Amino acid sequence: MIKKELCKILQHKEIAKDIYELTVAGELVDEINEPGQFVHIRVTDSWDPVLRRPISISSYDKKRKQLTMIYRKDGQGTSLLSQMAPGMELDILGPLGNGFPVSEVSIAETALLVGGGIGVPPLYELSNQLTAKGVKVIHVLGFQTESAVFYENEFSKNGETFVATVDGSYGAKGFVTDIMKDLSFDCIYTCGPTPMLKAIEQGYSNKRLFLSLEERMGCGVGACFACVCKSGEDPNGTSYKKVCSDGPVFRAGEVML
Amino acid sequence: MIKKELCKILQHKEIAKDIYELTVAGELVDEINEPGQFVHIRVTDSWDPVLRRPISISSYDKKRKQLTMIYRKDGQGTSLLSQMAPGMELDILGPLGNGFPVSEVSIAETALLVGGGIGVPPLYELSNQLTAKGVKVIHVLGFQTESAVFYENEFSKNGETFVATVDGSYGAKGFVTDIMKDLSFDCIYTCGPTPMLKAIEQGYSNKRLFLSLEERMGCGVGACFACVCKSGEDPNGTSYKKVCSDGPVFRAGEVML
Amino acid sequence: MSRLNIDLPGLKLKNPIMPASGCFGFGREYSQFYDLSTLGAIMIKATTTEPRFGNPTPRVAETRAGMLNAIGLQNPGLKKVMSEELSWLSQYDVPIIANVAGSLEEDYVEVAKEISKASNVHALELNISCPNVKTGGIAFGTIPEVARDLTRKVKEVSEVPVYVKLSPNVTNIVEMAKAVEAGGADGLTMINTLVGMRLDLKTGKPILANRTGGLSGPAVKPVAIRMIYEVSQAVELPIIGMGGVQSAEDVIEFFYAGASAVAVGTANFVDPFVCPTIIEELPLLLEKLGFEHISECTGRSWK
Amino acid sequence: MSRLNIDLPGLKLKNPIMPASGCFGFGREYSQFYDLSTLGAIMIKATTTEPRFGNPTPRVAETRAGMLNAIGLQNPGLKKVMSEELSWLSQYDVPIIANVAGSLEEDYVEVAKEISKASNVHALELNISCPNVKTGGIAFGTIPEVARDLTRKVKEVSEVPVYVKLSPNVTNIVEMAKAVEAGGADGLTMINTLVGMRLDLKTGKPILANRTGGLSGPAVKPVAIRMIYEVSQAVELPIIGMGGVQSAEDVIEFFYAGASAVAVGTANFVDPFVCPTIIEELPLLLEKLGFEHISECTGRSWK
Ligand SMILES: Cc1cc2nc3c(=O)[nH]c(=O)nc-3n(C[C@H](O)[C@H](O)[C@H](O)COP(=O)(O)OP(=O)(O)OC[C@H]3O[C@@H](n4cnc5c(N)ncnc54)[C@H](O)[C@@H]3O)c2cc1C
Ligand SMILES: Cc1cc2nc3c(=O)[nH]c(=O)nc-3n(C[C@H](O)[C@H](O)[C@H](O)COP(=O)(O)OP(=O)(O)OC[C@H]3O[C@@H](n4cnc5c(N)ncnc54)[C@H](O)[C@@H]3O)c2cc1C
Ligand SMILES: Cc1cc2nc3c(=O)[nH]c(=O)nc-3n(C[C@H](O)[C@H](O)[C@H](O)COP(=O)(O)O)c2cc1C
Ligand SMILES: Cc1cc2nc3c(=O)[nH]c(=O)nc-3n(C[C@H](O)[C@H](O)[C@H](O)COP(=O)(O)O)c2cc1C
Ligand code: FES
Ligand code: FES
Repeated sequence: MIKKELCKILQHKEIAKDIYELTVAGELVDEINEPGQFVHIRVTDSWDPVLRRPISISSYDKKRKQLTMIYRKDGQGTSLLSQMAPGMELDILGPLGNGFPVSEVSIAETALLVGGGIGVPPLYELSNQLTAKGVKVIHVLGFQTESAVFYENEFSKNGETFVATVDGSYGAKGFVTDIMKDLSFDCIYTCGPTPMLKAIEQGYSNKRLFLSLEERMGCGVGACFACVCKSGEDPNGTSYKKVCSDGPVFRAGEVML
Repeated sequence: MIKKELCKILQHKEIAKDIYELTVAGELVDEINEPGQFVHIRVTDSWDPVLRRPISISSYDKKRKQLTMIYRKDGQGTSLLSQMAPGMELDILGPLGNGFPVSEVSIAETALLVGGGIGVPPLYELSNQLTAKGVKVIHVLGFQTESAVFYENEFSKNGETFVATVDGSYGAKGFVTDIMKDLSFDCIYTCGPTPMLKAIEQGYSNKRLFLSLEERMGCGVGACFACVCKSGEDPNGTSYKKVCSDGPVFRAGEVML
Repeated sequence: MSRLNIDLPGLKLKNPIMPASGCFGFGREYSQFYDLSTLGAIMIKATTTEPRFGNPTPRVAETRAGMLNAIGLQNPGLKKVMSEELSWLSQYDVPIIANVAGSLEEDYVEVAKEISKASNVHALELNISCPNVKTGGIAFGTIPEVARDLTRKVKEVSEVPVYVKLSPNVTNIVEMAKAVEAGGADGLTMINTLVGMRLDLKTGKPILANRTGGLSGPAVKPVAIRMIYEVSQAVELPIIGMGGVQSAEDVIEFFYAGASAVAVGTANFVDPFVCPTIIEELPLLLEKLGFEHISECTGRSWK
Repeated sequence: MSRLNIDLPGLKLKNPIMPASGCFGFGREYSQFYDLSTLGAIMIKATTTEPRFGNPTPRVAETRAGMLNAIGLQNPGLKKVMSEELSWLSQYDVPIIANVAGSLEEDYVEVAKEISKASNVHALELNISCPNVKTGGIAFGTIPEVARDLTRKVKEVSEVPVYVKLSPNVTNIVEMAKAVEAGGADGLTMINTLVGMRLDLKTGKPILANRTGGLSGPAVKPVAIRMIYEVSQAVELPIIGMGGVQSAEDVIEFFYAGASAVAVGTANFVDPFVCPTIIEELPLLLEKLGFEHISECTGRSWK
């Protein structure tokens, strides 16, 4: 069930340039059922800005009722968010949407987790859960530049972790797809900018592939039709999927990217 | 000269129900030249609300470069203001307008200071300056109810102080004008709701009388013509005074109330 | 004794609060949060004869104290709305106001005729003001004679009272209101969104794929209040007001302006509980302001 | 090399930033804060033939991300504006755009004829869009033929180029723009304020003594951008854009939409230094966005 709750901020810190890690406590953690779900955050009590901000859950702890998010301070909303201090309360709506299906890969198999920039966070809980289950995980993380890199150590604890930066200032120079070419795996889970998702969908049509999408949102719960994609089977028709409530994670081909 | 400055909040506390005392430090204190001037405060970085809020200077200390304001938490703007903590910076435009002329009363004379509700604060600095000069001061302070009373002790240190509450829960029951009837004095300085100012102007046309007005403001500096009153001499004509830059303090008769 | 019940043509409302069309889907999503029977009514998403996918994305953009949308009347079409959505909604004790849209007069007439037969549809809301479709929509909502004739044709076939939703994107809103009154409208709903646009700083291009979109939210409230104030004095029709409503205080302001009920749009996205919260707070606010019943507030600004 | 200089009919601007009419008086107050010669131009307060007191107070009310004003064209009248204000302003190296208002055609013509003779008045801004006066103002700004004819008459007597200030309170802004182009306008300024209203929760009455007022500030920016986008594609005239500008980023957005210069209104009240701050920040922002000159931004959204 989706809850709207004032969650207490437990921890809030900058972990890379303009990248913040935010941990809150709340009952709504009980309702999370998959890695890759997200929450919708109200960043102000006033009406500027009006809309909530969708942020993925990067990890959670059901026992402690805590969840962690990682976000990039970018525009007005995330700048306001970055100013909130531990102890303050944050108006959170969630958990929302459907996440990555952990059950789609079995113990003997290898899962490849591919994240681009601010698409990296939701893969962290997924990596933890796959690892806990006994699946072998390999991570490929792409960033713009060295100062934007985060969580390399955390991922490394679960499995092999490759980092690429667009400008080559850290790890391999280039895109995640350059690194993927040389790896072998059974199943891909990915989240990142649309061009990256498209390249992966085109290059790996033969693999089990799950993609997490971003779209500008209104309600976040399926009511406003802001975040609609065309269905994969019916590209010229009227059938559709909503990123917020049917996604954000879809099986390759399910929606038109 | 009017300055726009980020002033550090030194102290901020609730001194009566919904009445806050706020002390800030800033270079603009140098520019204050009379009790009864005001500042124009931006209460948020966002655009909701858009406009600044005019608040009187209730006292100041040139040596320490500090100024104190007293305001009632009322609507959106003052509610936002009330949430600001010491250490934070406040965007203040000021000092603005012309205050109470201290020179209008001489040492041998008695000045009556009459304040209603949130019109009380600017009289405090005036009381201090008149007292320092050797003028005898009497204060009549009107409030809605007991819980709204503030600064009685502070004023009492300078001179006799009468308090009236509308509901009679503290001091005399009734209006400031009821108390004024029995007092003798040479000059009146007053600030409060317009009906109170009107009653005083009508009842004491024979006295030297200075009134501080309130009007909804835009710019606060004389440019937008939001806060205009008709001139007293020309009630049907086009001549006018601006509360923000010609006032807020006027001599009785100077403007139409 | 309720302070909130309001009777309008076709609508016996237990309270005058309802979600605005397009901001509440067909109710399914918000039924996760609270019992829909709490609501005064529900204005369902615009329905057209055939299913529509609507506009490409991005379909929303944010502005100061407001948002732009260009959904483009996406909906599953008349048949599915009737068979799947309205029948699902019939489990709740809440009157439905069906928002009717189209590209041609015939489309409106067809949808109105059929959808007004649904047992829980107690009124129609004629959407002649959608700014986000190429044909139809706002085109009908800016020319008085066209609006009047369409209203008349729809009235001829509808089995329930017809409310016409006015566009604020006109020089003279009173003239539009009078025209649809002359066409036989039973009530008005206003305002739909103001046409607006936002450009991306980096690309220079519009953020919305549709380029322009409809502005809603607190930013437009002063325009809504002004138009309801003007129209309520000029016509005899009851008005369901909307445009930036976020709180019980806003609801009272719309009543003062001349509304007899109020719809809440954008605010649902910010707080899914906004409608039941307002319904709960209204009696207390009325008490504080000294009103026995909310109907006393209607038109107080000019009465 | 400047990235900011812009040439428009009658106006050689060192930069395209100017305070909007009515939001800067005649400059005296803001000259306390900075050297007015920094500005690209100054649009002075509306001037009428005779002195006007304007409307009773309250004259302003606040709304979400916006404000309403109903000043009512208070000004000291043509003679005093010329003898006291314009002559005082002539100490600064800054072109003045004189905002011309009136109740009758003759009033506009008289003011235009005289004020255009002042040596520092380099252009007129014909205010046919003030929503806060009973006669004149907006009445001229909503009927295309009336606006065209007035423009023509003013052009006949003006010694400097004439810009016409368009009202956003119309169904079809392009039609209005084309009409004043046909009347011989040299440029457009847009938008004036949207008509809005706010009611007091306690009394139920309008907060503004004039009841309705003009909505300005960030809330209206999306409407301004949309209208400039539409008009700039339909006419050949240069546009001075305004409506909610607060920052250098906003200025660029107005240029993208189709403006060639930008005026700042309400933001002056919030930050008296907003104009010089924007002027200072613009070159850096242009650099960041990869433009050599601000003129490259004009109309990028549709070019
Ligand atoms: C399902 C989902 C999960 C996300 N998870 C994360 C995450 O874990 N960490 C993170 O940093 N970011 C995440 N994002 C992107 C994040 O929502 C945007 O970066 C953020 O909303 C930008 O807000 P802003 O106020 O800083 O920017 P502004 O530019 O001021 O935002 C203006 C408007 O555009 C919307 N917007 C801007 N960029 C995006 C975008 N990329 N996607 C969707 N809407 C956008 C905003 O929500 C807002 O409505 C996620 C987005 C979605 C849809
Ligand atoms: C010269 C001057 C000095 C003042 N000094 C003080 C003071 O020392 N202490 C104090 O508590 N108050 C003072 N006020 C009144 C104070 O400015 C208002 O109470 C305050 O602006 C209300 O803001 P809000 O956001 O809480 O209320 P809201 O109702 O949200 O305000 C909405 C709008 O109305 C304006 N407004 C509301 N009430 C008033 C009012 N009474 N006068 C002018 N504008 C108003 C606001 O500025 C704002 O633009 C003074 C006003 C003036 C003009
Ligand atoms: C996302 C969205 C979709 C909308 N869809 C419709 C619609 O299908 N039919 C309609 O008549 N109005 C539609 N509207 C307009 C609203 O019903 C309402 O008139 C407007 O948003 C003003 O109210 P608000 O400010 O409370 O949102 C839509 C508004 C939004 C924000
Ligand atoms: C207080 C005030 C007074 C105004 N007076 C005038 C005026 O005299 N003449 C005019 O053409 N526009 C007038 N305007 C409109 C502005 O010039 C401008 O078009 C409008 O406010 C939009 O810009 P903004 O959002 O930056 O304020 C006035 C606006 C305000 C807020
Ligand atoms: S964001 Fe509203 S339907 Fe997805
Ligand atoms: S507030 Fe602008 S002139 Fe006084």
